[in-house]
Amino acid sequence: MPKTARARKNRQERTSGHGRSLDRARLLDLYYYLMLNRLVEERLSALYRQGKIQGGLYSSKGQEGISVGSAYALAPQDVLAPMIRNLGSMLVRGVRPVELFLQYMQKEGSPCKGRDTSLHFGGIDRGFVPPISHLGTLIPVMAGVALAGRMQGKDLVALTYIGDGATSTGDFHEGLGIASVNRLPLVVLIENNRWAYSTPVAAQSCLVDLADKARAYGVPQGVADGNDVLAVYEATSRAVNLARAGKGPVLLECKTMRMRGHSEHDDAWYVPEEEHRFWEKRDPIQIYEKHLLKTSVATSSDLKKIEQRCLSEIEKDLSAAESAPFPRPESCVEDVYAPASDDSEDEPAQPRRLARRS
Amino acid sequence: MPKTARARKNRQERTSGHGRSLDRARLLDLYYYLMLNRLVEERLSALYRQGKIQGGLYSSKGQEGISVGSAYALAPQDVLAPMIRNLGSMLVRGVRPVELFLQYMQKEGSPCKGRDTSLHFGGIDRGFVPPISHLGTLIPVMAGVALAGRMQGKDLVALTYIGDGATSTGDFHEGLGIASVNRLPLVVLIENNRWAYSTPVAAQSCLVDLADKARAYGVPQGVADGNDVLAVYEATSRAVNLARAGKGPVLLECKTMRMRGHSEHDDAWYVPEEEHRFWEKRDPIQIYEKHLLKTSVATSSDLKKIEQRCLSEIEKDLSAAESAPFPRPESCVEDVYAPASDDSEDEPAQPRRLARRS
Amino acid sequence: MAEAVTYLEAIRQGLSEEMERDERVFMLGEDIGVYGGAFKVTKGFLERFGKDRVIDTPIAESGIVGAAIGASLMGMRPVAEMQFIDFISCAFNMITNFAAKSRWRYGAGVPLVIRGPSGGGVRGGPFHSQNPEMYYVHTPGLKVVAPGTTRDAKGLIKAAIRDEDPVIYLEHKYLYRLPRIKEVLPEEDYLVPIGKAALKREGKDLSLITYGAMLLHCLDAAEALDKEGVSAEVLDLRTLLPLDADAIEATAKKTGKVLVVHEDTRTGGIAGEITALINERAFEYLDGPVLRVTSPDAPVPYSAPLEDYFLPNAAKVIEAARRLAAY
Amino acid sequence: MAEAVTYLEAIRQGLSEEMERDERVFMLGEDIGVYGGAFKVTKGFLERFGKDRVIDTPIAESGIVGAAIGASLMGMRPVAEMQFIDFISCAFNMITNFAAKSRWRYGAGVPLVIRGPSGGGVRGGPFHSQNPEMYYVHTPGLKVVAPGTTRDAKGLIKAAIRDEDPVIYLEHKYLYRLPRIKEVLPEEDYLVPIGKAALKREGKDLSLITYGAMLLHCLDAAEALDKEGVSAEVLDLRTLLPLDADAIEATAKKTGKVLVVHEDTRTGGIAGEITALINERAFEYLDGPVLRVTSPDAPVPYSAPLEDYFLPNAAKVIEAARRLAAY
Ligand SMILES: Cc1ncc(C[n+]2csc(CCOP(=O)(O)OP(=O)(O)O)c2C)c(N)n1
Ligand SMILES: Cc1ncc(C[n+]2csc(CCOP(=O)(O)OP(=O)(O)O)c2C)c(N)n1
Ligand SMILES: [Mg+2]
Ligand SMILES: [Mg+2]
Repeated sequence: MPKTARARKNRQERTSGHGRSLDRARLLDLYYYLMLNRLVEERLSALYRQGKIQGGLYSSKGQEGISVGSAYALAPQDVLAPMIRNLGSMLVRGVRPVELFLQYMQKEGSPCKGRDTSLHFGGIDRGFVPPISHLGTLIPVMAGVALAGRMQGKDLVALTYIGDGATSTGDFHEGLGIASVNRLPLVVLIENNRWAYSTPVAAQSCLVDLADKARAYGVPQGVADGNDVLAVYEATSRAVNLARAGKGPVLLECKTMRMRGHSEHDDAWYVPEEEHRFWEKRDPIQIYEKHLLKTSVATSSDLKKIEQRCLSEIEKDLSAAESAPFPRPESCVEDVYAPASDDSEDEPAQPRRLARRS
Repeated sequence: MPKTARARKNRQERTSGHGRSLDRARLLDLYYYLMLNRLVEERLSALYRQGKIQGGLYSSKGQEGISVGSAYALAPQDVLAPMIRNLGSMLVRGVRPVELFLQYMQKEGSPCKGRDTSLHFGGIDRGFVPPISHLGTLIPVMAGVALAGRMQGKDLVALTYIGDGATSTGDFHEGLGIASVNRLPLVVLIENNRWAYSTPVAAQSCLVDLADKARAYGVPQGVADGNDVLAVYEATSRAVNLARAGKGPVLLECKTMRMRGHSEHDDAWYVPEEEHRFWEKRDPIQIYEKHLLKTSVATSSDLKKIEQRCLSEIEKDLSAAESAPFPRPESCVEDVYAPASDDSEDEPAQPRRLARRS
Repeated sequence: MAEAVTYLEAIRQGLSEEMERDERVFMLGEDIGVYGGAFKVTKGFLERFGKDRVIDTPIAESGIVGAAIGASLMGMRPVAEMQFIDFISCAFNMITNFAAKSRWRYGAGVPLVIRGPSGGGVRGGPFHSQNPEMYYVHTPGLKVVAPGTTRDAKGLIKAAIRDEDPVIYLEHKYLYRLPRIKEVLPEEDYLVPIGKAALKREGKDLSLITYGAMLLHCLDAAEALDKEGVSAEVLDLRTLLPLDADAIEATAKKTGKVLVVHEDTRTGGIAGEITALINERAFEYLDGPVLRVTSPDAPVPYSAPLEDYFLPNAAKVIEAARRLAAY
Repeated sequence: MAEAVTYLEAIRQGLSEEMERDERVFMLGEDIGVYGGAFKVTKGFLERFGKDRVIDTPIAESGIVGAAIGASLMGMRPVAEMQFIDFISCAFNMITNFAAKSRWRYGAGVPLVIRGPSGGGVRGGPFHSQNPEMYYVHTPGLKVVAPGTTRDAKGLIKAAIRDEDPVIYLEHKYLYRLPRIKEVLPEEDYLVPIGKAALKREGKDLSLITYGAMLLHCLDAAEALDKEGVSAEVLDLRTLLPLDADAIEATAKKTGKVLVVHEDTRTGGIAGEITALINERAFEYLDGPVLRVTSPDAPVPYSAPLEDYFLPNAAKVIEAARRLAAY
């Protein structure tokens, strides 16, 4: 059958990136987002240590190439659902550091008014759907986004991420099942960072490549080097194109390593030193820096300038966030329901047509 | 990796049964159970039409070979969890027609005291675990049975069934995930009867062989002709042996066809006539009859005798059930909890050791 | 002139009128398309609205509700059917954590409807007779409706589809084709507002507060009590979340004696919440304790004599009402 | 002599003592083995009891509970950990339909314990602060316990493991390491019976009925009220299902004024059920309405000022108690 055939075709293909399709400006753009991702998170953990941030703080150190490379491969109309380690994806989609600082410092002006934690904010209007903590739930939800996009005649692709561990959830299976029989334009990117909290992937699944889970649905799959931002960009572009062409859903596994603990409180003592050392040498930012210099797309001073720009943006945004007020206490009980005025009784019975893109 | 290798090995193998391993007595035993399964169900639908049975009544017509052949492949210590179309499995495990009549006629003496419906009765003491209506739930539960059996040093295998439709449930995925990383002695038999209520398997999954779902877990799989009781017996024996040898869980797909509606009220108008006609020629009982005659294991009068025996057993059991009283109304609120005497307060604090089979 | 229709037909009319009116409305569920649904509620919809708007899904309730949530976030108005409402338990997490909390969390409303056949009385046994309302009534961000009449069934499904928040719509399968409750429905497009109870019978001695299939039994009981000289008022909640606290307060203050009747099991049932509201708002007006007639704390049994014993009925309501009246 | 231990240490002791005593007891959950659990409740268990009895599972709550059910049917005594109790919602169907109903359906008891950190006060936000008790209190066949003291934490986990029915054990993460509630525990093997409330403070003017982390606030409130000349009695429910209706009735009859305090949200919270029980059993004894202090009907907010506003505390209890006392 064609689908399985296609799955086989895509099966072994390991992508290594060259970025031929990207001009200099965009190549440097990628570097900017990688660096901003890294530096914002470093600042967030500093704030955590200072006690200015409470609760869970999840680092994507070592995985920035996946967030940035994949989000960069999307078209403007596409919808992205980040997980808690996809701060970089949100930056690419236009989130500014100030929002992240406000959010983590639980301030009034934060995107979710101080109500929810970490990266749990956003909205379709900005091109993304935020997660809830319950892992796996985004797969069916993004299948629904893809379904609606098709009904509305938008030719959008829905992209979401899932950890190696979360591929064990029932929702992963139910979501891919529904997406596969409806051939929905959905790309599910498995961020295999070898660990689910303290649980190694071998205790999570008997598979070597989690991308093989695609074989249960007869859908295309791919495997990419998650520490090579260009490889991720290209693999995602291919997956997105397949999905847009009605050959989806597509399962793309990006192999990487979680370089810090599960969250700030966790020093990851359970991770073997050799494993950590091995991956330290494969830092996605250093790898990409070398590539930019080797291909003389940029000089080290170009790159320093970008780093400086990130740092100053962070300073500016952080002080803005620090001086921002906390939310009104009583505001926490607002917005549980739509304001009565929006309610059915008042809605006119006029026929509603779908707004289709011409 | 070995597991995937094994999965590949088992992958294409289509079993066709010869029953060489079975002596005459056991071959006729199989015929008896097939016939009893068919005739009990025919009687149940007659009772339904007479209004003596209310609620759901699910026929396994055309699928008897799967229930009987698979249950017959188990060792006494193995645990079986039937689904609602596995009446034949329960007969093989010792359930008598009278219990089924009492159960469906909601009588006092019914195995579940008239509280629950259809085949929702049984117990570990009798070697099986009954389902709840919520599809998929038996997969994790039977994984737990297999896990406990291993802890207790029993070398048992847990076998359960799941429909083509129910393989879409999240519990199917979560159960196989836990079973696979723990290498549990579990056999999951997918009873692919081409339909889930009115939904054809093509609307349920993009796969040609649902056994391919094993590839998502790196576990062995097999495919067998579900209308050939000996093929089912042999495929199940192989799967059970693999599982017992610690190479499980095993996913075994048996291809068949649901020859009646989803339940008695459904005339299955949505099933194409040709499809129905094609499968009518493949009735598992007729196929097996031919085999027994051709191999001169039995004469047609031998088989007639067996059929007569089934009919008289059914008559006897049915009249017993019909004359049985209905349950005491107030009994429906009993047994929600264990009697207080069993409760913690009274339980001695003596150390408890696991009863292991020597 | 128009003829009387069944409760089930009223739901079907409401659904199809909203699909006609609003292209954003679509349906998804198991066997709802080709087959028209296990109870035939969506019979003919596939032919009428096409397979893009009447979607047969795999067996995956959490996936179905998740997909409905995603489509809703995109501006659609999904209506998800649970083949039996008992299976909504498989989507519990999606409903209570994703759908219910999105608006509060970051301002994204999730208008969608989850509907399905609930309740007992048809020998369905423990997994085809459930009344899951309280699991959702206890979840802020959701709305829960449970019509007890044909007119309300249509008006509430239309209101639910137009609502800006997620609504659990509980249709009682015992009422689906009950001849007794057939009604001639208004010609025009009408809604029954969510959050408003309805006084289905005026009385002065005591109040029966109920909903769903129990409404019939309460009306029968009120009729019988009347002959005994006890004038019972019957308040049909219709919406369980948000509760119409004003209507509950009003009837409690009027009669001073309240009996809550629900088919759902007793402990943690909605009678408790209503009793608390009355305590807070009308304590001084009470001439007797707020009593309740409910199913006992057990699963719903299959066998006829058991289920008949298990479910509340007019006789049980009358008996309790007499005790209360005599108080 | 023995030293005072934390609430968390008491749970750990209870778990390991039962594992020592009974080989049928084993644990399964996410990160409970090598890591010792997200809150370190099972720290050292893997080394002590081996990997066959301390099982790290994939991320699959429904699978975990399902496997626990199967093992229980085989005669084992599984204890399943939810990393945060918020994730129990993913196992809702397994718990309420498979575990809760098996004994009633065909006589197969399913003794197992599902435990995990519940409650707010630690800036966990809407998905790491939930109080899911009512979803299970409304499910016949389950038992639900929620210890508020260190002594009860140990006695109840041991009783839960020895119970013949499925028990949801809610451990409040705010209490885990709270120095204030450290206690010296009895040397001997003791149980706290499931289904029995405890009078944690005697009083005569009014009764505070509560459980879990709210117990502390109620005791503080009672202390303060005492200085105002209001003598408040504090009843700690400890078990939420089955409720100790006799103890509730007794305190209601004794003081005639009851204030129910729970951290769970208001509508459909257990205060309603308690109010109904008091109405049925002690109506004539009431000198005022049964009032409630609870969290408002919203998810649990993350930001400090929001969560502080959201959660009940001594001040709110005192304010409501004054109103009730003045009644
Ligand atoms: C349904 C559910 N169960 C448990 C958790 C608790 N939890 C949060 S993150 C995590 C590990 C996730 O691992 P993985 O999916 O690999 O993502 P990663 O953290 O590695 O990015 C767990 C168990 C959860 N959030 N949701
Ligand atoms: C979780 C859940 N969802 C929906 C149903 C309703 N239902 C009962 S049987 C059935 C079809 C099952 O099809 P399949 O799994 O192929 O088994 P078959 O009936 O063909 O033996 C459905 C949808 C259910 N029982 N459980
Ligand atoms: Mg991971
Ligand atoms: Mg089928």
